[in-house]
Amino acid sequence: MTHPPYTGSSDELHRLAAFDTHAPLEEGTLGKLYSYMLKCRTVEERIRLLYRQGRFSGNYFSAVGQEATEVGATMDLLPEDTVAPSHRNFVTHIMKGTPLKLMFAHIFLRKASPDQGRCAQAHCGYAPLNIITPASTIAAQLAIGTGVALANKMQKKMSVVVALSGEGSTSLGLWHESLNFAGVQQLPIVFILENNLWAESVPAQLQSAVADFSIKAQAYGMRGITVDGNDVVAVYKAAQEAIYGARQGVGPTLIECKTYRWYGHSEIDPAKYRPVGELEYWKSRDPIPAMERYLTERGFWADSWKQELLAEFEREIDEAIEFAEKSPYPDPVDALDHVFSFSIRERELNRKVWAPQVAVMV
Amino acid sequence: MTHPPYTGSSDELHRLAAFDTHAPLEEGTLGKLYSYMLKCRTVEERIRLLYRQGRFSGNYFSAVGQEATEVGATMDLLPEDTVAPSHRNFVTHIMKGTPLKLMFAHIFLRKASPDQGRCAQAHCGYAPLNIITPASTIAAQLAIGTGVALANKMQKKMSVVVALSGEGSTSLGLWHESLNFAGVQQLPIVFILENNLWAESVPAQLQSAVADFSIKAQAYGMRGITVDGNDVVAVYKAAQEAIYGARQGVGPTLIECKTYRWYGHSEIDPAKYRPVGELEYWKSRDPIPAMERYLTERGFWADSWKQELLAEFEREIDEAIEFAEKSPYPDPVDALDHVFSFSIRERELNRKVWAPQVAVMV
Amino acid sequence: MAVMTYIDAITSALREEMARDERVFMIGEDIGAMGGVFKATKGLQEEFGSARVIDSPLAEGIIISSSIGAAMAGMRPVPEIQFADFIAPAMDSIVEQAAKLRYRSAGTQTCPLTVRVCYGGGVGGGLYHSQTNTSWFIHTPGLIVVAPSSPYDAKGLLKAAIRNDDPVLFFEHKKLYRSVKEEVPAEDYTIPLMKAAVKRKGSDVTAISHGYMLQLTLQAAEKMHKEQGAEVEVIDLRTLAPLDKDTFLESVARTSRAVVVHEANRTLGIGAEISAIIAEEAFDCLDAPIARVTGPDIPAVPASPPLENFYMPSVERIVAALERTLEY
Amino acid sequence: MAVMTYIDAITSALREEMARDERVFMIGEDIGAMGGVFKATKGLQEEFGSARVIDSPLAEGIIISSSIGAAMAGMRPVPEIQFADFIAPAMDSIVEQAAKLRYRSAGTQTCPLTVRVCYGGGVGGGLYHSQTNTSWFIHTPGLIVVAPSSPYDAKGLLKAAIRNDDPVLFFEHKKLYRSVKEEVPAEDYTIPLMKAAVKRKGSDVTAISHGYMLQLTLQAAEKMHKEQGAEVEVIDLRTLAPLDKDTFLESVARTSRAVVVHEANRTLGIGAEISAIIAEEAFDCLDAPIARVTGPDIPAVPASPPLENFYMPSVERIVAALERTLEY
Ligand SMILES: Cc1ncc(C[n+]2csc(CCOP(=O)(O)OP(=O)(O)O)c2C)c(N)n1
Ligand SMILES: Cc1ncc(C[n+]2csc(CCOP(=O)(O)OP(=O)(O)O)c2C)c(N)n1
Ligand SMILES: [Mg+2]
Ligand SMILES: [Mg+2]
Repeated sequence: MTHPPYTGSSDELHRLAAFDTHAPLEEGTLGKLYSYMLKCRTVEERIRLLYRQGRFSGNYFSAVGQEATEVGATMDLLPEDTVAPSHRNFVTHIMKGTPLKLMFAHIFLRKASPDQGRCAQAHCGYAPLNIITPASTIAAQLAIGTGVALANKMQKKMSVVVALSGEGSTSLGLWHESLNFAGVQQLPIVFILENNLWAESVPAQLQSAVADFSIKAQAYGMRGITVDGNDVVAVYKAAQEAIYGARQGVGPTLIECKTYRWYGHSEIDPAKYRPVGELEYWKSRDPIPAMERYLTERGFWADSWKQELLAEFEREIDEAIEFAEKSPYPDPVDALDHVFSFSIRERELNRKVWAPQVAVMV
Repeated sequence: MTHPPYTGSSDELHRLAAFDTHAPLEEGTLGKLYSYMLKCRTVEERIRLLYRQGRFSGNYFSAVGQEATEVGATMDLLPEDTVAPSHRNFVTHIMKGTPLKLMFAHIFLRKASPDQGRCAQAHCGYAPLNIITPASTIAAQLAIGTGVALANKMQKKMSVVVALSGEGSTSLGLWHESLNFAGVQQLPIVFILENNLWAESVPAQLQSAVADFSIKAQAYGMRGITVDGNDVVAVYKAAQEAIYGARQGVGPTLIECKTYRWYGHSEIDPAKYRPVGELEYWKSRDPIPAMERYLTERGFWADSWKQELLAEFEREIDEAIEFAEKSPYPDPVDALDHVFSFSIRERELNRKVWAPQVAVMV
Repeated sequence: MAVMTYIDAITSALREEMARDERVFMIGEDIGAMGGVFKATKGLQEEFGSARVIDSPLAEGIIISSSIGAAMAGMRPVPEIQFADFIAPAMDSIVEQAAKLRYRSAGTQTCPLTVRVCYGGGVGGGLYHSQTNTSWFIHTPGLIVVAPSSPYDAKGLLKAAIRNDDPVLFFEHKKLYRSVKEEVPAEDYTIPLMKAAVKRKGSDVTAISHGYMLQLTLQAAEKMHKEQGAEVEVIDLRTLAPLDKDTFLESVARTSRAVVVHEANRTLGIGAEISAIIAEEAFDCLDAPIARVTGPDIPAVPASPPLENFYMPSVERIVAALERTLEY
Repeated sequence: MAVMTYIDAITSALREEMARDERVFMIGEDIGAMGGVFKATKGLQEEFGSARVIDSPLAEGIIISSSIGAAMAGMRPVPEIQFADFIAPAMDSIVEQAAKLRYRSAGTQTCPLTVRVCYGGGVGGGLYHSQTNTSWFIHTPGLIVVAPSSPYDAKGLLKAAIRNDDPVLFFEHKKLYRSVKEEVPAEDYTIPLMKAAVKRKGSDVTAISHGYMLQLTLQAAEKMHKEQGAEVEVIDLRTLAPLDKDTFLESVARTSRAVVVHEANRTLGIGAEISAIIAEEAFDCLDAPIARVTGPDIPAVPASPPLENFYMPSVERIVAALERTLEY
């Protein structure tokens, strides 16, 4: 099945010129890829510090080490495009443009957070920029994202969905149902599979008897490729090509990005299950210095620029943290809101008691 | 991951010589394949007739047209081997050796049926011969069969599991979880995928954007092949090779058998959704006359033999029907049995009422 | 006005809502070319095209989850689950996603969808074509659970469900599809969700039910009237969650006696909640124990006729419970 | 005798059962090398090998279904569901398969398995690491549902569950794992399933609870005793299905008053069934409405501390309900 290309509004269209994967990227794009990686790293390291300082209760799932994938896969999305994040994609908000203040309000579980303090730190959506509020249930956001793509197709929009999941997530039934349905319906969705070798403590080879997870695309009649998930340029190019294709109606793509998470599954996991030397190997493949070398070769990088960027990020983060820590917690009784489109406060808070009445005679 | 071959009892072992797919089948085997197909067809056509005569209440899901797959995939299993049937594999009982009387007692929902009248006609197990009593829920029996294979492996038995499902079933999450797990654990199980082009009214191309469903094996690091499901010799050879391999510990196989169901999804489905000519085409590929021609070419077939077989089958069926129709229904209150390992009759049938007592002083 | 079966009422509600609002679409197994296993969607794919009446893969999880996503993106999906017995593969999608999306996004992301589910026994369907598993969803805040007992209600409630902004589970009893007929207006109408209906006035005892059992309860009430002159007030819950408790509490406050009738198995069937509410909020009104007439606590409805009959609550059993309660 | 935490009691029960019976094996996410997210299976893979302590793929459906098949083939699986919040993907496997296999095969195929599930709030886990969804399974005949409140019970009940021939869902409250310590015998012992325990004697009012809430209920009872001289009888259900109703009915027949405390949301929480049983089977014994102290009817426990506190029933709320019931 193929579909006619989607027709979007004209101000969308001019941004959607065909992406040429062979052409070199422009300086601006390269710089953006780099600075976003740096920002993601800076934000997440700060969150981790806050956690160790005991400044918020809860937990955090960082993608430190995976920035090339996080950034390359989601940069240059339009506001209308949807992102379906998993627990490890908090930095998606940076890519999409959610204000840092709101992100930190979420970390601190304040009323000002996009979900008013409901979800744990790992899970955060933002409706104005079409970031799906994920459940914790693995693959759930991917399935919902598939539905958004279905709507985009029905509404003949050019918007796409980028849905992220880990290699562990591929084992779950709903992951399969999502990709299979996207394949049948040729939906405008790009599945980013972050293969970071581990699902909590479980190694990839106990998830599936395949080496490259992108082969799974074949089961769905879908294009599938594996890229070096620590090479931000490679990820960006692969993602852009898939996104462009999806906008044109050629259907979904599965992109496996091979990468690595530096820290434990979450902040409470010392990650003792990893073989000796593995972390060191991957640290030597840190995507940020790699990109610095790449840019330096092309004369686009200077340490002074990096320091400027860092200073700016730190300032922005400080402000956001100050805002968040000063901002109030929700009221306890707010827990009763947003269950339905109507309020249940009255029903839950006031229970009337019935007294006997004289029966009416018939 | 590979495992050492399983070690079974010695009386099992002599029956497990390596299967040579290139060697021609012996006359006895060919004759058995043919006569089993004929028996399956005869039994199912009789059940369909009984249904139209209103002799039993319920429904039936026949595999008429698919006999080459049903027979080829499950012939020559050992009693210790497990079959995980779906709703369309009632004839599995013939292959495994369940007495016809019990099969018809099941059709007539009598107490004498293996499940004492609990399951609808489509679903029937038989514990003494290791046929899993299937739920109706698609893929459920496949997942349970995967667990049996896990136990076989743990117990170092040479027994295998043959799990059957339709092409529609491949869309379900649990189908995926089963094959994926079998791949990771290299379980002794053979997945027979009966691609009969339709899942009720839904054509295969709306199930999955693939042409050959066996390609899905690649997603699980598992061998996958597609065979002509109307060629009983081809199916038998493919199944035997996979079964032999599974016994030796080389892991699971997915075998797609392309075939066709002649009638509706069930007896109440007129199957109007099918394109004109499709049924006629597939009837021209009826596996039974095809096998007759194949045997005739080799001098192994005569119409008189067929008539003898048919007469024998009809006699056996008549007896079984007589037994079943004469045999009693369960008692209504039997509905309370087999909920737990202990009885709930007392609890459900006698509810005591409590009267107030004078409070004991402390 | 036309006399309609329950299933025709559903089909016409679907057709009218699809025509009224182009955001409404349907997805499910066999709902397209075949028009559904019970023909509830007959003719709709021809009329509205295969993009709006989607024959899905055999995968309940994605039927529901894709509906959630589509709803979030502005559509009004009406997915179908062919049999309640096959809803479990969609459990996560319904209970963890649909029910919680509004809550977890503090009202900024919502999923107005109406899941049609065919349920119930009494037609010889056996263990996996007869189940009543409404309780899982009644217990799940964030879901509206509707279970109409008649054609008029079915049409009005289905339209209300589709127009409502919350996820609704709409349970259609297969035994009612062709067994009950009723006058149904030609004009567009809706019936408010979360409102029970007094289907028969009475002053002696309150019988609370819904779905197919409501019809049996009405028959039992008629029998009590004819044979014993007892006046049974019959309340049709119509919506099972959130419960309209005022309607039955007001009734029990008048009659002082209550009998609950439902098809789901006894333990934590809806009857448990109704009893508990009455025992807590109208305790002083009660002159007799609250009786429950329910399916037995066995895993499902067995296929063989004597076993199925044992499972299904009957007019006789309802009458017996009403008598016991009245005589107390 | 040794003083043990709840989680140590569980680990030692698992270790002893694995050593006692080589058919016992475990399967679940992160239970092997990591020893489980809460360390309940710590050291067991080292001791018994990776073939008997299996780190499964991330797929709850096959964790349970492969256990069912293995059980059918003679093993005694003890699968783990990491968080109750993630049990829904295994709903079909648990409710349609495990619960119904014995029934649908008329007792010829069975699946003795013990599903360990970590559940409950009060630890800041938020919407998807705090849920209590026991009701789905309590409502499902064919399943035994156990939810211990203390280390001694946890060990004895877990052993009994593993040795039992029915599918058992064993709910472990994460808040109890390290917060409660108790003497636990060194010798092998089991505690019978389906038997409630009177955890505190009293004559004025019966409080019925289980799990973490049982501990709060005991505190509330102690407070009532110290501050008001009221004697609360505290019943720990221990097994939630099938319910041991005789123990609480006998108590209510003495005290004439009942309060039920549970963490699940109110509608169709276990409290509904208990109220309904009392209102039907011990109606004449009652001198006051049956009070329920429960989680509110909201989708799950929110993360932010004030919201979580709003959700969780507290000693104060239990005391208030006991007072109200006593004063009635
Ligand atoms: C259905 C479900 N089961 C279990 C979990 C617990 N859990 C959270 S993250 C995780 C591992 C995920 O691994 P992967 O998909 O590789 O993502 P990564 O954490 O490596 O980014 C697990 C088991 C869950 N959230 N949902
Ligand atoms: C989970 C689930 N959903 C829906 C059904 C209803 N149903 C029964 S058989 C069937 C089609 C099965 O198609 P396929 O797997 O191709 O097998 P076939 O009938 O062609 O042999 C459907 C939808 C079911 N039994 N289980
Ligand atoms: Mg991973
Ligand atoms: Mg098929």
